[in-house]
Amino acid sequence: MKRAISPSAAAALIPDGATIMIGGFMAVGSPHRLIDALVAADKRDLTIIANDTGLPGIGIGKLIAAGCVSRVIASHIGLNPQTQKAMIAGEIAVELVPQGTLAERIRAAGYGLGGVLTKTGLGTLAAEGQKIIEIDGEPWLYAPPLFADFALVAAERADYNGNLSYQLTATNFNPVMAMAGRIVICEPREILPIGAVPPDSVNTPGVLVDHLIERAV
Amino acid sequence: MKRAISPSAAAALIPDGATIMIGGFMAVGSPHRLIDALVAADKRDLTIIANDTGLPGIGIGKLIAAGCVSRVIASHIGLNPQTQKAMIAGEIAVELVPQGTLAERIRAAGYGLGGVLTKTGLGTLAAEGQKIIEIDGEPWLYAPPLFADFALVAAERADYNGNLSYQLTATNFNPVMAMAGRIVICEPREILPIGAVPPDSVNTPGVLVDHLIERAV
Amino acid sequence: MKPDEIIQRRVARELHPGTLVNLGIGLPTGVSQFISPHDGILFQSENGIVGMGARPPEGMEYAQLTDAGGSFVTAVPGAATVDSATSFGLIRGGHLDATVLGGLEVDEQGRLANWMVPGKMVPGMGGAMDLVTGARRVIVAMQHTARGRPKIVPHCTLPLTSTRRVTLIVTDMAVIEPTLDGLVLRERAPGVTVAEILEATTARMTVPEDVPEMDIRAAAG
Amino acid sequence: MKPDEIIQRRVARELHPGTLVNLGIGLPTGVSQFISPHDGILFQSENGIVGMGARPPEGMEYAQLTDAGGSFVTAVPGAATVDSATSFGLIRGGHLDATVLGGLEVDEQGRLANWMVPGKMVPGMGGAMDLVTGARRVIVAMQHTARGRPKIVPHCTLPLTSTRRVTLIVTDMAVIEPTLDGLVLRERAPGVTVAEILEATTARMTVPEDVPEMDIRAAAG
Repeated sequence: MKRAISPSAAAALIPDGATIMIGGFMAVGSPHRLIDALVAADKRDLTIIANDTGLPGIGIGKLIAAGCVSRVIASHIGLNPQTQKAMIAGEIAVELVPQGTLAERIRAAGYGLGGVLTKTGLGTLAAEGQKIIEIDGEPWLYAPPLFADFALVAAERADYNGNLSYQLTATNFNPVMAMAGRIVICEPREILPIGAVPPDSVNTPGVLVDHLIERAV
Repeated sequence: MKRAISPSAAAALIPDGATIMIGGFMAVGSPHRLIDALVAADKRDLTIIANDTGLPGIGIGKLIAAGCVSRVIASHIGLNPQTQKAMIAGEIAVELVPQGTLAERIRAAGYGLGGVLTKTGLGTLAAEGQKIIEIDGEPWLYAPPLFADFALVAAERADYNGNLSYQLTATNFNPVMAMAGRIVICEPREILPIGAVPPDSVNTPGVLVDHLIERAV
Repeated sequence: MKPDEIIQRRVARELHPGTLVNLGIGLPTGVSQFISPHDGILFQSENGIVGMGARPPEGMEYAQLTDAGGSFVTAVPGAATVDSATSFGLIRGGHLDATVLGGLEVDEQGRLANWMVPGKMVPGMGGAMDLVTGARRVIVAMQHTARGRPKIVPHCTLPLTSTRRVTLIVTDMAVIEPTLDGLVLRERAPGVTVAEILEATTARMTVPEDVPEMDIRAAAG
Repeated sequence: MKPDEIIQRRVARELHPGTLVNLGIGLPTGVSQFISPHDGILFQSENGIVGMGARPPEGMEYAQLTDAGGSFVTAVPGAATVDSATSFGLIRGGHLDATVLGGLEVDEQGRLANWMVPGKMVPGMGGAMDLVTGARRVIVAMQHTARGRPKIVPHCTLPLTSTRRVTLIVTDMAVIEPTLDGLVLRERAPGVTVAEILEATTARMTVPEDVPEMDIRAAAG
């Protein structure tokens, strides 16, 4: 059983310099109150692993705008000119990864796999400096697992075991990140008593979740 | 939209010598009416990819007993002495694969990956003749994707788009197989009108399913 | 008819009933308006929906149902939502019949560049590399030229999205098929001559004897 | 007390409240009866359930809720069901705190053989290799000897399940910890002497000055 904690108590667990996965896709399905708490706690030097950096001042964009972030691993930063500007100014290091490869690299970390073998990116800039592995004479691009100190995920519903269910396109990267983060913190929209969620409605088993964020008042 | 067909019509699609993935775990969550139809059609020389071969005369065990199978790729045949006997007699070739690796190899085929890098089996008989890939000086066992001509899966519920939902421990290998089979045939317990299943209740998107088996009378 | 509409109408005719299709943001998104709902074509958005529907009416948006650009969408009857890993499993595992994408350049080998202009635009590849590498068919939908500059070129000068040869190029002037033997001019846009197309193209291109006019009627329902 | 019960009671004390544990078929399964439900320990069955409960009463079985041996089970409040890929992701990704497995042999390097007897029993490894390789802690729960023949041996003669050193060996005679420097005798079963343990063991083993008796009381709830 897990007691729910406040966003600021959760933020206090996360040190400057941490590597953090954050769920969401263009700020849809991101843990917004946790992000606010990280900004309020004035975190520094974070590495963010996420699909994108949201929009200026929205979702992960808030962390970018507040100067909390020194490194980003993402598939897309196009809708946040602040990230692009900070990258060009050398303030934020950005590693761009094809979106499908990003999802599989995160999954590989959570599932104990040695990495990902993919055709995506072969012969392009995404393969530069990367390892090519030949299998039966065919080249595959190798991409290593992506680990993180913390995974901050958002869910539609949790129970106090930490079992999570997601909704519609707010699902996106949250399930793979909940498998991959060393410490997993979830911000659900609501928390139900244990036993109120049927086993087949659970998308992420509660054993993966270390902390739940209490419901917004 | 997909019209549901009879088990025998589905069996008629499958030629002798085909490679077939069959969902289920100790016959729980297997497509039983499809298996019966394959036996009734007296199929020969099938390669079966499945977690196990069921029990004697139960689930995939029916195909073994009827002499339909010449090759098995599975994690476990211990509860079906007929399979073990046929293996020792040289009538059925059996490739044993660790269960987690089996699931990932099937998934890799369905997800377009070049294979699986795992620690499971390293230094054991399961690694004999297999490729070892070193990443940063660390050895990983490489296991190739597992493809199949057909995947025969069982589901609790389908809609006429082919969207599938599974139930409890009858889920097991069915979702990864539904991604991996070139032709996917599903035997659901019931088929609902399109629109009656909410998007979040779908475990396997209908685009993956080629044929639905009509409801039992 | 606007150039974009010509392209969208022609691309719509390439989509097969009952299949899964991914439309890129921008011009490709507009292809959906020329598809009959009776065709049973399902649109995927890579953020995790199979069976994406049109933008909802004002006031009926829902924050947790969006497309890959973050815009509000609806779900058609029989839609399914999936996580990002499965969404890209559909794309990379060959389960997507077609992707329709915009382009910055396509070259004589049929290779597409559409994700980056070094020093100018570095948005990230998002799902573009996965789509071009993994979809069964890749249809490039773009203007034939950009401010008068040809976009179908001998060799891409911009970073490639994939080394894979795309299936078809549909522009406001022509339909061009990249083959093992190079580009082949298949169709002309209404009122456009072969000479005009060649004038606006720097890539070498085979021109068959007969280059019919594009059919841009709505696809049969 | 029966030998199996000694083993099961002692293993039960190794399990940490609030964690995920996988119990192998047979003797290990019986460990669950000595766990307090208040500990919040969740049992996983690798066929796809987190939070497996006891066998249901006669007549209340359900065909689609079974354990990895195909036996009927129940689900505890707060259980979750997953597919095989995710179930093994939990195992292989280090999310399982402990697995308790039977053994045929364990050797001085702490390596377990438990899946095959060449020429005799070739059932397949099922999930055993994944469990021994991936669980955070591997507890071997077995009789100390098989028909008088020692099972804790200098070097496994049977095919290994994994080259990984197991965490703890619990038998009806002793608790033994495999370390980098070899096996260490940690505890004696009630009424069993160190000399008897050494007599029944062919593997070399370090014997500390103090080898206390096992605690086989029920774990605190």
